[in-house]
Amino acid sequence: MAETTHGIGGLKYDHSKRERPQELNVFIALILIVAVFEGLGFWLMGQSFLFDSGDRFDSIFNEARLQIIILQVAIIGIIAIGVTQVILTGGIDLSSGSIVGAAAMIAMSFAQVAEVNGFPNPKGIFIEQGWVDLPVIVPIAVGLACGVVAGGINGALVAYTKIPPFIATLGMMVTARGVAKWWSKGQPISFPTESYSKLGAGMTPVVIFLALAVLFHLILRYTVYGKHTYAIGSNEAAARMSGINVARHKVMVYTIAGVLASVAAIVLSSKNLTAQSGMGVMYELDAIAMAVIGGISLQGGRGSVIGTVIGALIFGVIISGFTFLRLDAYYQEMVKGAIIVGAVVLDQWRQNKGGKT
Amino acid sequence: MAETTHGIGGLKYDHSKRERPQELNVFIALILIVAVFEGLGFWLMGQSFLFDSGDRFDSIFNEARLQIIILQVAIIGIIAIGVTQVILTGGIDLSSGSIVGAAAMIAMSFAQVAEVNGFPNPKGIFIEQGWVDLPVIVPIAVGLACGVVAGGINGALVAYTKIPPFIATLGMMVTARGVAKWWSKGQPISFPTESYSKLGAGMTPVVIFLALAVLFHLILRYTVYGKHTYAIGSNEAAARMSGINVARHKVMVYTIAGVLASVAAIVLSSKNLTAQSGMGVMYELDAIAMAVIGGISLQGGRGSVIGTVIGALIFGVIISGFTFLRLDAYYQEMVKGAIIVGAVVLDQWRQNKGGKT
Amino acid sequence: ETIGVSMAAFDDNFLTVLRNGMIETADGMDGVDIQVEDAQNDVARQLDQINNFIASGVDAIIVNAVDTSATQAMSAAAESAGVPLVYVNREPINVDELPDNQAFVASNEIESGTLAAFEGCKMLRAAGYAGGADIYILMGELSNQAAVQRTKDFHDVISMDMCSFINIVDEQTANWSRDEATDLMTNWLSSGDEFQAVFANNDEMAIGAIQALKASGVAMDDVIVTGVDATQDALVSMSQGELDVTVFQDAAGQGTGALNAALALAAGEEVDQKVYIPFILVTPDNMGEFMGAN
Amino acid sequence: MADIILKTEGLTKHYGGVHALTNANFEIRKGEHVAIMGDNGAGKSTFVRQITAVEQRTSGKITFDGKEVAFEGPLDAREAGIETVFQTLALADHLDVSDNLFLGREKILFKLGPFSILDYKGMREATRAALQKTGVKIPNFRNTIQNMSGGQRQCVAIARTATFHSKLTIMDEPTAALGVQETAQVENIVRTLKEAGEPLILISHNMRQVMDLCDRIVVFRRGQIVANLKKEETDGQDVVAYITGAKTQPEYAEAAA
Amino acid sequence: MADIILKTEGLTKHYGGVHALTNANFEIRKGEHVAIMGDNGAGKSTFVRQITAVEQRTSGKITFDGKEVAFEGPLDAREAGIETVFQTLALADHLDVSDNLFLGREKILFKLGPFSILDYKGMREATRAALQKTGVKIPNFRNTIQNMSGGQRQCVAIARTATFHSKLTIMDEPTAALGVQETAQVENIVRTLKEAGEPLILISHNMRQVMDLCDRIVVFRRGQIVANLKKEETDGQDVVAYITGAKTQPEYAEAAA
Ligand SMILES: Nc1ncnc2c1ncn2[C@@H]1O[C@H](COP(=O)(O)OP(=O)(O)OP(=O)(O)O)[C@@H](O)[C@H]1O
Ligand SMILES: Nc1ncnc2c1ncn2[C@@H]1O[C@H](COP(=O)(O)OP(=O)(O)OP(=O)(O)O)[C@@H](O)[C@H]1O
Ligand SMILES: OC[C@H]1O[C@@H](O)[C@H](O)[C@@H](O)[C@H]1O
Ligand SMILES: [Mg+2]
Ligand SMILES: [Mg+2]
Repeated sequence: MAETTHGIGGLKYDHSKRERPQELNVFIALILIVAVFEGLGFWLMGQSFLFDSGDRFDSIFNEARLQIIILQVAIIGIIAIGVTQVILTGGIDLSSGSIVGAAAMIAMSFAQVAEVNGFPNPKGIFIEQGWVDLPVIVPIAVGLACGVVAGGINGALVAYTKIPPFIATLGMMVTARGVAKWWSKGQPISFPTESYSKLGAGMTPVVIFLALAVLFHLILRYTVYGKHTYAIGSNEAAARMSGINVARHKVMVYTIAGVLASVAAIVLSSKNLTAQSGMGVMYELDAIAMAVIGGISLQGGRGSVIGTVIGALIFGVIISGFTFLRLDAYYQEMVKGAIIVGAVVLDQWRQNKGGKT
Repeated sequence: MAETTHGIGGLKYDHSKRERPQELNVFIALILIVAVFEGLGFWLMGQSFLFDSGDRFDSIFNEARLQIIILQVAIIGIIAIGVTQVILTGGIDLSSGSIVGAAAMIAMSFAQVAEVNGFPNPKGIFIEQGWVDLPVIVPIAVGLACGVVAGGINGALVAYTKIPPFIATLGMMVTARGVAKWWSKGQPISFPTESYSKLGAGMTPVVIFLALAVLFHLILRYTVYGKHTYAIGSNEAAARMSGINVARHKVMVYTIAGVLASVAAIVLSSKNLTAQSGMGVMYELDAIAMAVIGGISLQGGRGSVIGTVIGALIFGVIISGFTFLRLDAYYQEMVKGAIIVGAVVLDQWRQNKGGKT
Repeated sequence: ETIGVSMAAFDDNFLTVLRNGMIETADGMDGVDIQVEDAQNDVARQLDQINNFIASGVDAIIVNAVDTSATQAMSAAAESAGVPLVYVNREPINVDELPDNQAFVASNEIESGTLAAFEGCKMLRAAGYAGGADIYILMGELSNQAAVQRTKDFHDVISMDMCSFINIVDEQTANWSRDEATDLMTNWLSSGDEFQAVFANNDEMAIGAIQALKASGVAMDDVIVTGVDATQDALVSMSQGELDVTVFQDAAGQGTGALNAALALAAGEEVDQKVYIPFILVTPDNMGEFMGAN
Repeated sequence: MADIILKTEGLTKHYGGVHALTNANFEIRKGEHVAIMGDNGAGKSTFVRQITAVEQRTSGKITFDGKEVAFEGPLDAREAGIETVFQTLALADHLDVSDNLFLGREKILFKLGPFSILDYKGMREATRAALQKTGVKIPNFRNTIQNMSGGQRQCVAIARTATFHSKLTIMDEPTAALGVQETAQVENIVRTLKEAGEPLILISHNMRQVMDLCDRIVVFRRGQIVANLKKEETDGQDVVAYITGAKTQPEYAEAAA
Repeated sequence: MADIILKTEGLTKHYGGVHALTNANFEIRKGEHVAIMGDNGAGKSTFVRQITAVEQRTSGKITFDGKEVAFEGPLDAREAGIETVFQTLALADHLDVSDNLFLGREKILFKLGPFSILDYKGMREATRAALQKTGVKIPNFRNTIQNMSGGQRQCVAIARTATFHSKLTIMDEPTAALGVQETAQVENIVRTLKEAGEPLILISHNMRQVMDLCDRIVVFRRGQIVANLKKEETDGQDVVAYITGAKTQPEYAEAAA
């Protein structure tokens, strides 16, 4: 037993019994879930979940499955990175899904081609104004601006009017969805330029997701912004008394979350080659669930982006696993609810066990 | 200045400057919103919002409007009474809308008539089993049982596994919606017995809503159950150390919320003479918004059912007001979001002003 | 054979009939396995479901598109994986450029709204309102193309000379829902304005309006109500003299047709790449034919 | 030994790698008042939390009132007869004084299970009497706890404990935030308990107070008990020597090595 | 009078109907150490919260360092040079000691606006030094505040204040939860401030401490100042008489009527 007395004087402290990092627990949950699907796969389908059983791929893995597992959560994952930060401050963001809808509609309307098959773009929004075939930077800038505005309003409401984030962002959820429907009177917007189409093509969403995850992981860990985010979530009054400009910081955090939602909107509309006013409905709940499954405490102050990424992967595995097992769609939802709960319970349980010795 | 020293020894205490009860602030917000619609009505429509301008009624009021204002929020209002209690304990319930869906489907399938227009009920679920034309107590009991089960599971998860209520009830939200879709494979269930049809007919939903509101107002105020609900929301650790059985109490609160959601389901399906698996989508958010607009603190421990009733009325006024002004559907949502936020901001602001002197 | 099916939504009445028709047909066939997924009205989820089907190695895919403008990406995904694809019920935007092993069995939404509104217009004339009639329009979910299209159809009909006597008092959304339509109608009634007809984007909302009208004591003979879908509830309502017009779309027929096309493509056979299933106008005169259909 | 009300044997608590409490053997007789002293972080509150089952102990045995006990939570401990003033006070911020005083054992007008009707009037009167004992000044009697000063809160917590009879009372630094007068009042309450023969464990950093009120002093250091001193056989300087580590009683020498 | 660092005139705070602080006229010179004493609920912490702008005052005037000030919040007060140990400590529970010590004024490796890179190593070393001064024992240095004992927390809060130079230091009952040794250490810190000529307002219920450390004692009663006593001209009993209301200085007689 490696017992040692540490710190300044004081009690015995046994290094070997340090608490396991939260993320490890979540990771173990992920592995467990994969193992279950792998087992069920052999038992029920006579087929491997993650490995190449039909010899369809060059490697030993079912590459198509590995790709779709992460691809299908990459976009909500991008949102979850922002939501993670909001939750870390002790807040919540219910508006992300609607921001996706609004930003997708608006960005896409600046990304349209003039002609489709030689005819004028049948879905063209700004054909009359001649705002077609614009350089890709225009829709990107417009889309991000939507995120800045919506997120900024969220932040300002939370920071300056002191209303609960739940309500501020619920209001934005309703309003932004209204904007999405109003923008083109409910008509979907399609036929983007080739350069815009590339933003969400193939595995690009995954690359963007992971790059943003790494970036924000580093920011939260090593910068003043990160430290203050945790401090506010841990004890807002203390943060204020310590001289942190809490209001300004919150505006920043909600704005970043808004921007990440609009990044998701751009990638999503590009991936689907269309924008639709119903896009992103309920994404906020999935994003929050990913964060919480990943160990972010809804009280604020605890968790990390790595956890959120693992939380997203758990979602991806579940969705793919269900299709793989050909689980009836009716049962999918019922079971999905149970798994969300189960993953968090498992995590909670491992944590308690770790804490107790 | 009526200054008096109160309590046991101590400071000067000025009775006249006591804090205004929260509910009064919310009520003022309600009046303000009505006044705005009244004003806009005269200005834009040349018509009164609440008063009888066309001489169509016996009283000075537009009775039809007064009725619909409360009728259209009565059902979500019933849910909000339960949600209020959950929020008072510091929790949240995202599952109410889905419980409505599941309970409506299940209850309605036990409330069907054998024959429609002389033909066997085309939507009959239990025709083969002969479970048709059952006494109304059967679907009511079955419906309430759904609420007990779903709410009980919510409560048990929150109380015993210690996972955040947001996640426990999010899981139930997904699962119960799955149950609603699976129950009749997505088929709507229609043609209820006459006795069942009466449960939601005319102004019955309003009567049920108000009766439940009064009942739970009294319970929260004058019983041990109520005191413990507030205590848990105020400081859960303290409640536990004071010897309150926090876990058992939470199970009770979530179960009551589940039951109230299933009451809403019965009334709703009766009112519409049909049950559909998509019923109740997003009701949870409206119910939460009603409670918060009514002054229930999302931190727990503060607020009352009276506030929630006023919050519901604010919703009702907004919806009716929009239709009255013939506001374009596209703008309705945008404005609705803003009004939700505005009502809470107003309330917050009045409260601060009151507290400051 | 394994067929993967992605439906736009499970809690949609009409699509449920279509889906169940398809499942029944498949159950009756030997060696056909179908796996039906619920896209929950999310375009992105639908695309992911298609990719999941591909990862699981299905033999063909059937898609009931959430958003008919989002079909390009789906066609591309299936094509590059070499999996046959059939669109059902909603016409894909890339219908003219479908690859060889893709097809569609769908209906043209322009018909549904037009048939209903035009019949409503004729009935109003017949009732002697050619000098002017006031109507309300109940719209479906504003993010849904059927709603947007049908509303547009209504407007197009009303802008025709023959129907230009019709004046729209107000149009609002009730999100396809009977409950919301009931409340909305009651709100309209509370303002006391006279009107002669209600045009609804679907039957559920039409029934909601009827329930509100009945509750406030309006005689159903005095108001013309139109819907779309020809659901059981709607036909019963029509038989009771409440609903005046609806439009039938052969749900089960579409489902079966799509399944057959998918199986044929999976077997490498040639199929018709475009199959249009027409809408049929339903009035009290011919409603008997549709009982028990949808 | 029937007159031992509480006894712990080998009581131990680890938080992850932190050995907050190691092998504590402690006993207190009926009617006896025992003080626990020790530096900050010495494990005093941890000891209290194990006895009252606010946390579950890592190992060790607890005997209360003659029976070995394994309380599931503070509710059990209280029902068994242990009243505690916790260092963190355990008050519900949004409730008023009388609500807090009676939290978990409300006076009832009419029994109806969980929906029993509260006897507000009875509770309010009892509260007034209880507070008078502590001598605290509270300007607005219906004020919620969140609006009270640190000392006012502490008095509410103490009044709560003193209002109900118990087999053992534990107070964790009850006068830390109190003013001169209020401290005197609370010390009076403690003397009343002594006269009534009710046993007490008092955690305090105040040497004068401990010497005034207690029969015996147990010293904690670095998570371990290092001394057990009769009041008559020790004095302030001696106790400080044990606290700081200058001295250790021979019977505890091994532990503190 | 250029050597007055802080002066309040008619400072008043009402909470709804509660007159927590009425018409407080107070001043402190550079280098001076002033104690504030008074019963629980007398308004001492309220006084501190008005000066540091944690709350906005109802009325009155505050002059700091020669200028009339109207701080918007505690950030302003700190930037103007007032360091405070609040009674409620103001620590972030999920952060560790060094994070808390430097909260709001982190050491920076590389400046990038809000995204400036933290100098963890530098902060950790400085923390070790600062804690040594308070003499507190903390077994695991990376432990988060939530896992610390009451006294450990208080030491972290004090270390924070003592680490940064300031024009005025305010401590609200800093040693309330501290053990014998830790109290002695904190009193040493206060003496160091005195030697360095830094002024201090010390709120304490501990008469010995106040007499040891301060030049002057201001007594609060029922929200009002009732006495302003030079240490040399008073003694413990005298102060207690003012606290309890047995005595009131003639110049404050009207106020306390
Ligand atoms: N949950 C926890 N996790 C890790 N360490 C903990 C936890 N709770 C307490 N500790 C540590 O255990 C030790 C004992 O703490 P305890 O609160 O018992 O001290 P104490 O003697 O009551 O001190 P004080 O006089 O300051 O109140 C401290 O070093 C503290 O940091
Ligand atoms: N937010 C508030 N609302 C209403 N009353 C308040 C509020 N804050 C403080 N008070 C009251 O003001 C009075 C003064 O409180 P304060 O905290 O200043 O006392 P104190 O002198 O610091 O006491 P202690 O020595 O116990 O810390 C108390 O009676 C308290 O109940
Ligand atoms: O997408 C939802 C809608 O789909 C339509 O086809 C149907 O007619 C409507 O009733 C509604 O269900
Ligand atoms: Mg302690
Ligand atoms: Mg104080």
